[in-house]
Formats: sequence, structure tokens, C-alpha cells
Amino acid sequence: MATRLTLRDVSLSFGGIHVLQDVSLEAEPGTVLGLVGPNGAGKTSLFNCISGHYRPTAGSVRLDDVDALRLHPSRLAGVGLARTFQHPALQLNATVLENVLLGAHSRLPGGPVSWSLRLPATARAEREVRTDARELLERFGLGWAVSLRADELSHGLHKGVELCRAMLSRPSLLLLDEPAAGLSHGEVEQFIASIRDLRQDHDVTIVVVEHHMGVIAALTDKVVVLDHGRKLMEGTAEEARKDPRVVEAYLGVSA
Amino acid sequence: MSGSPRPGAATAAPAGTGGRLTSVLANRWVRVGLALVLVALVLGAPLNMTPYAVYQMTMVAVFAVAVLGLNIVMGYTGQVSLGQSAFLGLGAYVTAYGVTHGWNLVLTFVAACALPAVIGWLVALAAARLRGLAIAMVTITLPIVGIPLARRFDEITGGSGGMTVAFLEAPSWSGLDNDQWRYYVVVLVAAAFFLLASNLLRGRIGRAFAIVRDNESVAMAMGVSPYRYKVLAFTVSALFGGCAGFLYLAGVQYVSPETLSFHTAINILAAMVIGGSATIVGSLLGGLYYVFVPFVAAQVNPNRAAMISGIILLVILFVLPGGLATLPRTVRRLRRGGSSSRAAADG
Amino acid sequence: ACGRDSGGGGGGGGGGEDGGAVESSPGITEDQITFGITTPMSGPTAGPGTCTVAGVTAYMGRRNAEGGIEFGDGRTRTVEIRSYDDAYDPARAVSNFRQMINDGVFGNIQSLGTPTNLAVMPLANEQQVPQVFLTTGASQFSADPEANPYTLGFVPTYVSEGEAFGQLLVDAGEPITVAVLAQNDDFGNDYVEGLESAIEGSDVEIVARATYEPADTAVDAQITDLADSGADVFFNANSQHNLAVQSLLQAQQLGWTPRVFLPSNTSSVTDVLEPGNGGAFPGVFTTASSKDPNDPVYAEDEDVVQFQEDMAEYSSDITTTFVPHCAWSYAAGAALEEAFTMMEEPTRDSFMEAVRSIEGLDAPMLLDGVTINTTEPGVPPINEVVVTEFNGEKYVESEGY
Amino acid sequence: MSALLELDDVTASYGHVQVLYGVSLAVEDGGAVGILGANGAGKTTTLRAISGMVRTGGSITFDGMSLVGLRPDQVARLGIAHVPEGRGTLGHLTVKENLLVGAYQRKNRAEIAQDVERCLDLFPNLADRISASAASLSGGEQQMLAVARGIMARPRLLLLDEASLGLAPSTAANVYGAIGRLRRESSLSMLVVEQNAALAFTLVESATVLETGRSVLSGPKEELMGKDEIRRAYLGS
Amino acid sequence: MARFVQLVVDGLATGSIYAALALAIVLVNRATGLINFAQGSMAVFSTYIAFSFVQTGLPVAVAILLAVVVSFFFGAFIERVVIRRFEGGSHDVAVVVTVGLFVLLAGISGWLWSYNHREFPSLFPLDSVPVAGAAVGLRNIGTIVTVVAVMGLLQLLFLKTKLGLALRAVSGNQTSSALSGLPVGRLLMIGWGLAAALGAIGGALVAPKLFLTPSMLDFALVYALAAAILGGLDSPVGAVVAAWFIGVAENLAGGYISFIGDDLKIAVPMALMFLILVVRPQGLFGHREVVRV
Ligand SMILES: Nc1ncnc2c1ncn2[C@@H]1O[C@H](COP(=O)(O)OP(=O)(O)OP(=O)(O)O)[C@@H](O)[C@H]1O
Ligand SMILES: Nc1ncnc2c1ncn2[C@@H]1O[C@H](COP(=O)(O)OP(=O)(O)OP(=O)(O)O)[C@@H](O)[C@H]1O
Ligand SMILES: [Mg+2]
Ligand SMILES: [Mg+2]
Repeated sequence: MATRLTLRDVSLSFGGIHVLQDVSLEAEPGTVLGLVGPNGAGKTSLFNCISGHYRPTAGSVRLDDVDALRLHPSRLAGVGLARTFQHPALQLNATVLENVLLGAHSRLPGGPVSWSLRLPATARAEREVRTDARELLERFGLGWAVSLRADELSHGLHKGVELCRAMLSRPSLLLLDEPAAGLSHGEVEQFIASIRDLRQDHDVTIVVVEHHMGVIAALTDKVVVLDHGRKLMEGTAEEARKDPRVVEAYLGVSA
Repeated sequence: MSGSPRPGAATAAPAGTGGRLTSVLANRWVRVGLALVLVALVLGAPLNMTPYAVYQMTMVAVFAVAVLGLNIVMGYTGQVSLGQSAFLGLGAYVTAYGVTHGWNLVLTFVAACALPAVIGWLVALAAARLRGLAIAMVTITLPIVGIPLARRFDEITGGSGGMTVAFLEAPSWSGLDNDQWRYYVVVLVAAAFFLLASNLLRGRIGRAFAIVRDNESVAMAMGVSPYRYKVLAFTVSALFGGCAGFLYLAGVQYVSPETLSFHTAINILAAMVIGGSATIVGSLLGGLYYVFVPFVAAQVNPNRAAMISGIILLVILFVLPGGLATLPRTVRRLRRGGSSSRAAADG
Repeated sequence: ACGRDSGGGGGGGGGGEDGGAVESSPGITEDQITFGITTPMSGPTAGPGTCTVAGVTAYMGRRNAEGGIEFGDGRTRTVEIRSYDDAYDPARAVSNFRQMINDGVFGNIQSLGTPTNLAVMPLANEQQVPQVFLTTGASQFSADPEANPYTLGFVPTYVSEGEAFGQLLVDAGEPITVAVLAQNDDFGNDYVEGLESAIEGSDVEIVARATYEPADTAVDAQITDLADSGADVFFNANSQHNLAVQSLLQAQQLGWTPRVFLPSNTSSVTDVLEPGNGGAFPGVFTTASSKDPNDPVYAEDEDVVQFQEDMAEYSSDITTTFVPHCAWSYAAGAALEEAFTMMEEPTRDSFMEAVRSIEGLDAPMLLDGVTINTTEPGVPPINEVVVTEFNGEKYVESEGY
Repeated sequence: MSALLELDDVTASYGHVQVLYGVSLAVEDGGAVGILGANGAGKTTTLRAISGMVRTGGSITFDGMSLVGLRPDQVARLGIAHVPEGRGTLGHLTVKENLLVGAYQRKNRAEIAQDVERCLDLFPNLADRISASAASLSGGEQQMLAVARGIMARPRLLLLDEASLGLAPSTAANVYGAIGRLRRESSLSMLVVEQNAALAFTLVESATVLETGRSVLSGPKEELMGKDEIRRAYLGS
Repeated sequence: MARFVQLVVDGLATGSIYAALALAIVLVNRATGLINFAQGSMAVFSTYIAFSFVQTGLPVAVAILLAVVVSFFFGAFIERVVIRRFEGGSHDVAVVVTVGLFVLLAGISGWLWSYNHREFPSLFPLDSVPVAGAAVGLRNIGTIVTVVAVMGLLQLLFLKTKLGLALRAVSGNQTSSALSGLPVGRLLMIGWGLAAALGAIGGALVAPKLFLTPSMLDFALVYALAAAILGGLDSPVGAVVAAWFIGVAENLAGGYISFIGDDLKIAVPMALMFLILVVRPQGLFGHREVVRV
């Protein structure tokens, strides 16, 4: 039940600065869409428009049949959206496990009353997500860190914790903002492997922003290139790599 | 106050992170045993204490509930509230009204919790749209406006002279003094509220509160509506404030506009932080602090008691910036080689 | 003389253990008696609060230094005074009172504050602990000795002060308009109530009213409104020094110079009239009953000299500056002493009996002619309210409107 | 030519958790040294140790002076600019103000103004947003700003912590190219932490590899690039 | 009309009392990122220092000037020995520390100078001038003018000077500032020192009207806080405008809306303030903080 993501003519501006202009794109259910472009092109802003953190000045965002712009941003998790952040935003004083458990919010049943009374159903659900969370952390090689405080982890590992947090909600659409930034070459390989692995187990649509072309090439089915808030081209990673406009605007001659 | 959203500077860590605590405590039976001893102490104590000590313990429970309420909205959810005294006072007034009008005690209690909760909810519906200190601003008005309001409706409130309300006398079958009986009632209610709060704050809702405090953008991405959870936290906090108001009247048997004062709100806030923000035990310790520090200060020099409580406050926070609840952690760290982490904090 | 149902000592507030002939109450021994004062010693009311402790401490300090006071039972005892800070918070006053009992004091004296004392009153009477000579003009404390046998006020009630001034206006026998500024609590209400009851049915009419909160920093706007009425008299039921001065100054600035009434709390020549330029008004009236220790007029006065000396000697660590409450407290010391000399048994009941038997006591620091009487039920020990008028130098008995 | 910066058997810990167990390296005057290592190896901590941000043991000398026990601002005033990991910008200030804060220790206003211009030439993205608050910039733009702020100090030694993080490939290459030019022009020395080893090697002459808080390998870049395990872990292909 | 003008002028005068304190709150907030509940007692303490100088026979202006200097060092001292320990930690704790300081300083003032009111001489004469049918006291004018002047100076400090930039940088991110060589500790001390010095000016300005007691500014502090927040916490102009707004709105509400009356008039500016904040959460003159994800 992966989600189909459809953007139509999305535009966004902040007081005269046009961050996005008429961007349309589509991510087929179950595929991985790569979003690339130079710094300040509007990739993160586009994610923010999808997740409701920014409100597009024009255009539409649909998750399957749901008009995302009509829902309150906090409802989107309920229809299967999950995301990570370019700059990891963990609760530094909480343990890694607590951080990941937060991802289960939309999955867990019950309101304040049933939780303060600890009804059996809530207790059971809580046990279940705790097990899931540990499993996820294991899978991404972070099992050892479960009970460490998040600020005791080095910067690079925060990305992994964030990914686990997003996955715990069992999303059908996952937005990853530079998930491989700060990983060394060897670690990037591992990361690619675990995402592939994940795709096999979960039916999920992924949109990934990444400057690491190796990751883009290895993971994506389709690539959209943004430049100055406009869509520059759309195609496979290989096509993008060869497109002279992309080389000029983004990759640079030496790459 | 959580003015600027600095990611690094969130509030104190949740209790019990330390993990490998003394292994003895890990044993379930040891823990159960300890808990039983504690319960026995709490229940047995009033039988052997002076009436004043019983009264003090009663007030500890009263203010622990008030502090806990504030902790929910401020410690756990990060929304500064300077109006907890208003809910406390309102709860006390509602109780006074119920008692003087012959309502059933349980009904009075429910009303004393519910009315502040409703007011808190209404205020929060509007206030939770604001961010950061703007919310503090709105809550500040509660005591400021509450006091003249309480004076104005003097047929209900007794005006500035306040009301003495005698209720909750010990039934004769109990063989207890009034003070003892009130102690048991107050402690029982307080314990129940602590249990409810601790359940609420662990798990789904507690995590949602925490992320609203730490990062609203992430909260939204996780399906937590900051607005709704702020409203919830405010409402629960007001409810606890109202409950504390009921207990307050049970203990003091008197209420006046002064109960609502901003000063009380600030003291509750101080007690919350000194006890330990975002910890359950911290709220209890905050209640102890609230009641005993003025007492201790007066023992040192009754004419300079306020000044001395100021010193005590500063000293406690100097030694334990995370509040009294971090005492065990700090002791453990000091024991483990005395390597203070000064340098890391220098940045 | 004192109507009290001291029938059964069954309630047993203070259970003495040793079975002597007369069981003494807690807080009194062969050679000492201990009292507690719960009063604001921090926060905005700390000024008057500390004074209520300082005055009686100074008085008793002198007596103790002289070897103590001879009680009615023939023993000589020293008097210990303990203070408890309540910051004007009734809950803390209750807590303090309970602590006093726990600490074994004999009784609660002098405490300042209406809500705080009201909160304590039922407890005091339930526990049969004296709560006397309270520094508050609220009428409840002296009004009903039947219901509250252990409670007694001290200074004239606010109502009677307001009434006395109202009477003065009525006696003028001409139509007079009055503008009223009142503190929005029992303090202000009582004054206004007294005024209203005195002028009822007369030609004197209240034409403008305003209130302020004790917490306000300014009353300019209220005065502006009152001045608009152009009333002949400005009745200023104000307990805050700064606001009293402000209101005088603002009235002058607006060109409104009526006759002014000031309550005993805030009528000091040096502290209020001088900074407030009281000479600008055709008449400033008050009902003060004590001498103002700050006023150079009294610099040579025997009482005041002694008072200054005792304060410097025995309570300089409590306060070094004075408001009328210091003087009242000092005078209350004398009233206590009088009660001690009449107290035949070392018990609270005997004490209360003595307390309610004082007649015509000339206490130090009270204005000439003002005496302490406790035999008349329903009124506070100082009940003579004399309206005095500022003559440009000091207050003298008023000759009428 | 003696070493400008010398770390000898440096240890560091956060609270009671020790993280570095004896790191040694040296940066010659005018030289550039890289630090490589996996996540959590202690690269950032090494830089923090130099800047006085963690409790350290061992010896750290800069220009013959010991840095151990100095506060970060004291270290900075000696002429060491540290471009921290993550968003090291002052979010509530504008881009321009960030640059001026970078030049805080310098007096000559004309020179500062000139350097601001140079930075804006180097990072055209920033020029467009000169009076926007730093917090509104995109991730990559913030990274550029952090680097620019370091340069504005005209330091003798530049500590770069994953300066290419979040930069587009061409931008990253440009930035490193520019830093290289700067280095040649003003005899700037630098210590560079970088995950993108290929990029780092365009700048540095030698490197140290950290593994769980210890330097396990160091040498000139040609030598390191020749080693198999290095190629596999840090360079690919 | 005259009444209206009078109410407005009176409101401005009262508002200026709040403004004097609010400016110092803004200064501390801008320089250290904290809310300082002790600001009131610090100002009172400084005023007592000025008072002591006056008692030694110095002219008022000189006494105030001396007190300003002494207060600067006093403020810096407080930062160094007390606040320093809590910087970089939780804001809530730091705020409660200032609450502790508030209690402590009030206690010390009461101890040294006792709790009863003291008369503090004013720099300005008692006379008044007629303005549009209203009588405006010179003292009020003096207060208002001084407040405006201080506001202007603060604005200049923050926006035009290097020190101001450094103070702002440090208040936002101490670690990053230190890495640029900003002497964080010293800047924080300067920030507190300036706030204390400003407190001395404000205290001396309002003391003739409020009379000097240890709790002289306790209640004003609440409104000053409200004003600072409404103004935007980082804007001196905002703080002053908001403080005036509170003073004037309160007076007009009390004067013209009879059912509100004198007792509840303060509710009016509070309610209006609330509406303003709903529309402009960053306050009247505050800058919207950009929160990026
Ligand atoms: N809240 C905002 N206010 C003002 N400008 C903004 C805001 N958010 C984004 N922008 C601007 O929009 C542009 C695009 O930003 P965005 O973060 O989307 O870039 P990006 O493509 O993710 O870049 P990067 O690769 O560097 O992360 C930037 O120039 C940024 O300054
Ligand atoms: N505040 C802290 N408290 C305790 N341990 C910490 C803290 N910060 C870092 N660590 C630990 O120190 C070790 C080194 O961290 P450091 O940040 O130096 O790694 P790094 O090499 O820079 O990694 P990355 O490539 O992920 O940035 C890690 O194991 C980390 O868990
Ligand atoms: Mg981005
Ligand atoms: Mg690192």
C-alpha cells in the first residue's frame, strides 16, 4: 500500500523570494524518487511543503487521494507520511530508544484517559512498539546505542536514529533529507544496503534528497533535478548525470 | 524559560536514564519491599507525629500536586505558566462554595477539579496558539485579573477577607484527629493523582509532550499536533491545580484572594524547578521544598527568613542545577572518581 | 466582665503533664512567658510587618533588662517574643500559627493583616490559644467575644475612623460633597462603610468614588476622575504611603485642593504630608491615635525619647525606620504588661480574663487622652477616635469642618 | 620549519566518558593535515580538544604555546578559527552580521569590508541573502556561511569539521578550491576533518586515520591513498 | 477632552515606570537570552545605593551617577559569581535562579535599609505645566524623556556598535561565538552590568514617586515583563511602546468603561495584548524568529 505522491505546480515564496516555482512531480507507489539540485535550490523547502511545515503559495500536494494541504500537518503522519530532517533534530537529553519510540505516535492507540489509566490495550501496544524499535535499531547497526543519551552519539549517527524514528511509524511515504551526509564511503555502502533491504520488507515510496551521487545512482528509480526553485529535468540517475544542464548547475565539471 | 529553541538546552533529562543503578535495586522483590516500607511509613507516620508535623506533611502533599500540575505543562511540555496559583485558588474557591452549600463531598471534589480544567482549557484554546514566552504572558494575567475578580464577587468568595471553611472532620469511627484524617484524605488523593500523572507521562502522551517542548516541527512530522497537546497539557495542569486547591482547602480550611497571588505562582514554579523539572519525584520534592524551606529559613533567623530562603534556593541549584531529583545521579558521579565535567560546560 | 463559656476545660488545647495544683498552659514557666507573632516580614507589607514585631520586642526588651515583669501570681517573668514571617499569605499564617503551638508559645499577639488573622481566628479559638492585640482595624476581631473568646483586636476599627470623620462632616451642618478613594479590599471598604453610615440622611453626599488595588503603582488616573467632581472633601482610604503621597500631589497638580481625610496608617506628617505638600490643602484631617516618632514635633517628648532608645537598643536588627505600627506595637507591650500584672494563674484562660479587664490604661506612644480599655465587649481596646487636623506643623484636635 | 600545531598523546573525555585515548599529530606552518575516521571515531572531539571545548589531557601546543586549559575564545584569539560541525551559524543574526562576528578580533574596518566582499564573491548564494537571518538559509548555505565566518577571522590555523557536509558536489569542489587558494596566498595552515576523503585529499598533504579515539595510521596522502583498506573505507573504487 | 488628555498623560507616566524596568529586562534578554526576575530587586538595590550617597550629602545627580557606576560592577559581579554557573543549562533553571536572587536581594535591602519606605529626592521639580487642558507634572515629563533617551541609546548600542553585535551574538549561541573569539564570559558580565546600571537609572527615576522600599518594584515588574514580551523582548522601542500602551489602555478603560471599574481595568490591556500577540506572536516590534526544519 505504498503511497503515490503527486505535486502539481507547487510554488512557494517568502516575502518576494521565490523559493519554488511551479514544481510538479510524481512518485509512483513503491519507487524511490531522487531529488537533487544545488544548494538553495529548494529541495528541503519542497519536503516542507509536502510535510506541511511550509504552506505553498500555490499548487497542490496529494498523497494518493488525500489533499495534503487540507489536512493539518500533524495529521499527515496518520495517512502514512514520515520524514527525516536535513539537520538531525533529536531530543538530545532523551535516550536513543525514547527518540525512536516517538515515531510510533501515530501508530499507538488511546488518548490521555486510557494512557493515564494504563488500560491493558495501551500497555500491550507499548510493549509491541518497544520491541519494534529495538529491532529497527539493530537493523541499522545501532543496537548498542539503545540506552545511550542521544547527545552522546556522534553527529553522523544521528541520521541513523532519525531514520529508525521515521520507520517506526510504518510509513507508506518516506521523505529522506540527505540521509547519507556525514557518512564515510564505507558507511554509505552499508546505508545503501540497509535501504534496499528495507524496501524488500516494507512497501513504501521513498523520496530522497542527496548530494552523494553514488547514493542517488544506487537507490533511485527516477531523479528530479531542481535549480533555483524550478524543475530542471526529470529522468533516471544516469540521464541526469549526463545532462549538460545538470552538470553545469550542479555537478561541476570535475565530478 | 524556554525562550529560544536551542536544541542543546532542553530541560533536565528524564529520570532513570542512568541505567546500571545499584544492582540491588534491580531486584524486583527488593523494590516491592522498599515500596511497601515507604507506604507503611507514609501511612503510619501521622500516628506518631505532632499535629504540626502532620499538617506540614499534608501541605507537602497539597503543593506536590500543584507542582506536579505545573510540571506537566512546563517541565514536560515546555510551556511556561505563571498562573498555577490561579487554578489552585479557583479549586479552593469551588470547594469552599460546594462545602458551604452542602454539596456532596465527591461532587465538590469533581467540581473543584473540573471547573479549573475547563477554564484552563478555554484559556489554552486561545493561548496555545502563541509561542514561547507569549504564553507566559497570558498566564500571568490569570492571577492579576483573578484577584480583583475574587474581591468583586464577594457574596461567593467572601471578598478580601476570605472564607473560613470547616470540613472533612474525622468520622468518629476512625478514632483519628481531624488533622490526621485530613492527612490521610489528602495523601490518598495526591497519591492517586501522582499515579495517574506518572502513567500519563510515560508512553505515548508523555513522549508527545516532550517533543512539543523540544521541537515543534519534529512534533508535527511525528503526527503530534503541538497545539492540541499544549491545550491538553494546560488542561491537565489546571485540573491538577484545581485538585490541589481542593486539598489546600482541606488542609488550611481557609481561602482568600491572596491564595491566587502571582507570588504563589512564582513559588510553585521555583519549587518545580528545584524539585526537578520533568520528573515525577521532582514534583514531590518540590512540594517538600515549598513547605519546608520557609520553615528551615525561619529556624535560622525568623526576622530574615525570606532572605535565607533565597540563599537556600541558590545553594541548592548551585549544587544540583538539575534539581533535587538529580541528587542520586550527582552523588554517583562524584563517587565515581570525582571527575567533574567542568570543561565541557565551558562553551 | 468577660462573657466566656469557660465551663469545661475538656477540649484540652494544651495538655499539661505534671499534675500540680494549677496546670500551667504551654508557653509559660516559672520565669518566662513566650509569645509568637505571625506577620509579614518580607514582601510589600514587610515595612509595617517588621514594625509590629519591633515595637513590642523593644518594649519587652527593656522590661526584661530590668529583670522582668511581676505577674499577678506573684512571680516575675521575662517575656520572649518570637516572630514568624507569613508574607501576608493566609496559608502561611495558618501554618505559622500551628508552628507556634508546636513550638509551645503561650499565645499569638500583634499579628498584622486582616486576611491572615481571619484565617487564624477559628483555629485559635478551637485550640483556645490567645490571639490578641492584633494590628488590624477590621472589626471582626473584637466584634464578637462570645464567638471568638480568644481573639481581640487593638487599634480602632477602620469603620470607626471613617465614622468619626463622617460625623465631623455632618456636624458642620452644611451640604458637603465628598470624593472617595478606597483600597479595593476590607481596609478600604470598612472606611467607606463608616463614612457612609455617619453621613446617611445628612447633607453630606458622596459624589465620586474610585478604588485602587494595593498592588497598583499609581493612582493618578483615579485622582483625575475624582478631581473632575470638584468635591469639597477628598476621603482617602489609602494604606499605601506612596499612593497617599501621589494622590495629594496629583490633586494639587490638577488644581483640586479640597479638605482631605487620611487614615491613621498613612497620615504621618513627615512621611506623607511633607512629601505630599499637605500644607496646600485647606485642611488635612486624620484619626491617628499614636504619636509619630519620626516627627520632630515630638523630638523632646518623653515617650518618644524612651521609645527611640528602646528601639535602638532592642530591635535595631529588626527595623531602623518607623511607621505608626511601631508605635502601636510598643503601646501594645504596655497593654500586655498590664494584663500580666492582673493574671493570677499561669494559664491562657487567666490571661484572657486579664486581657479583657484593662481599664483606662495610659500606654506610651498614644496621643494624650487616648487610653486602652478592654472591658467593653464588641470594640477594640483603643476605641476612642479623635479627629485631628493638621495645623501646618502638627496634628491638633480638630475644631470641626 | 617546526610544527605550528602539535598534538601529543592527547586524551579527551565528556564527563566521565573517555573518548580520545592518545591522539598525536602535527600541522606544519603553512601545512594542511586531514583527519579521517568512521562515525564516532573522535574526529570532532580532536578538534574540540584543540579549541578547549572538552576536558583534555596530553599536550597540545600552538606556536610553542600550550593550549590545554584555555577557553575556546582564548584559543580563537590566538589565531585559530574553528568551523564547527553541523550548523555553527548564529541563526538569529543576519548573514552580514555573522561575517562581522567572524571578524570580531580584527580592527581594520576597511580590510574587513574588503574581506566581506571577497567572501560574497566566493559564495554567491550568500550574496543574494546578505540581510536575511542566518536561520532561514538552506542547509548548504548555512554551511557556506560557517566556512565564510571562519575565513573572516583571517586565522593562522583553520580547523574545518566536515566543511563539505551538505554542499552540492560542484559547490564543495569550489569551496575547497577557494580554501586552497587562500592557503597559498596567506600561508594559512589547516586541519581538516572530512568524510569525503577524495575531496579532502585535494587540499591536504598528509592525513591521520582515527579509530575509536586513537590515531592508527598517518602519513603523506600518496602513501595513504595507496593503502587498500583506506581506499575501501574512504575513497571507494 | 481635558480629562481624556489627562488620563492619557497619566497613563504615559505610569507606563514609563514599567518601561524603565522593561528596558532593563530587554537588555538582559538581548545580551544573555534570559528573563531576569531579579531585575526589580537589582534596581531597588541600586537605588538604595544612590540613596546612601544622597544621605552622605552628595547632590542627587552625582549620587545617581555614582550608583550607576557601582551598579555596573555589581551586575557584572552577580553574573560572574551566580549566573555563570547556569549559563548554557536549562533556561527554566536560570530563571528560577533569578527568582532566588530576587528574594535574596530584596532581603538584603530590607536588612541594610529596613522595610519601611524612604523618601528619595527627585531630579525634577514638582511643578506642572498645562498641556491641552491637562496638567502635566514636570517629574512625569522628566521620567518620560529619560526613558525615551535610554531607549534610543539602547537601540543604538544594539544596532550600531560592535559591542552590541557581540552581545547579541553571545546571547544566541555561546559556543559559536566563542569559536569566533568573542570573550563570552566578559560579554555576559557586561550585559548584566549594563542592565544593572540601567536599573539604577530606572530605580532612581521612579523612586520619588513610588518611595523606596525593598519591594518598590515587585508589582511593576510584572507589568514590565508583560511590556517586554508584548514589545518583542528584543526591542527597546517595543518595550517602551508596550509599557505606555499598558499604562494608557488601563487608564482609559478605567475612566470610560464603567462596568470594568478601577479594580478590573488592568484586564483590558492584558486582553488587548493577548489579541495583539495572537496576530503578532513575535510581539509588536520583535523579529519573527525563523525556525527552520
Ligand atoms: N523560512 C524561510 N525564510 C526565508 N527564506 C527561506 C526559508 N526557507 C527557505 N528559504 C530559502 O529558500 C531557499 C531554498 O532553501 P532549501 O532549504 O529548500 O534549499 P535546499 O535545496 O534544501 O538546499 P541545500 O542543499 O543547501 O539543503 C534558500 O535560499 C533559503 O534561504
Ligand atoms: N556529549 C557527549 N557525551 C558523551 N559522549 C560523547 C559526547 N559527544 C560525543 N561522544 C562520543 O565520543 C565519541 C567521538 O565522537 P565525535 O563526535 O568526536 O565523533 P566523530 O568522529 O566526529 O564522528 P562523526 O563522523 O559522526 O561526526 C563517540 O563515540 C561519541 O559517542
Ligand atoms: Mg536542504
Ligand atoms: Mg564529527
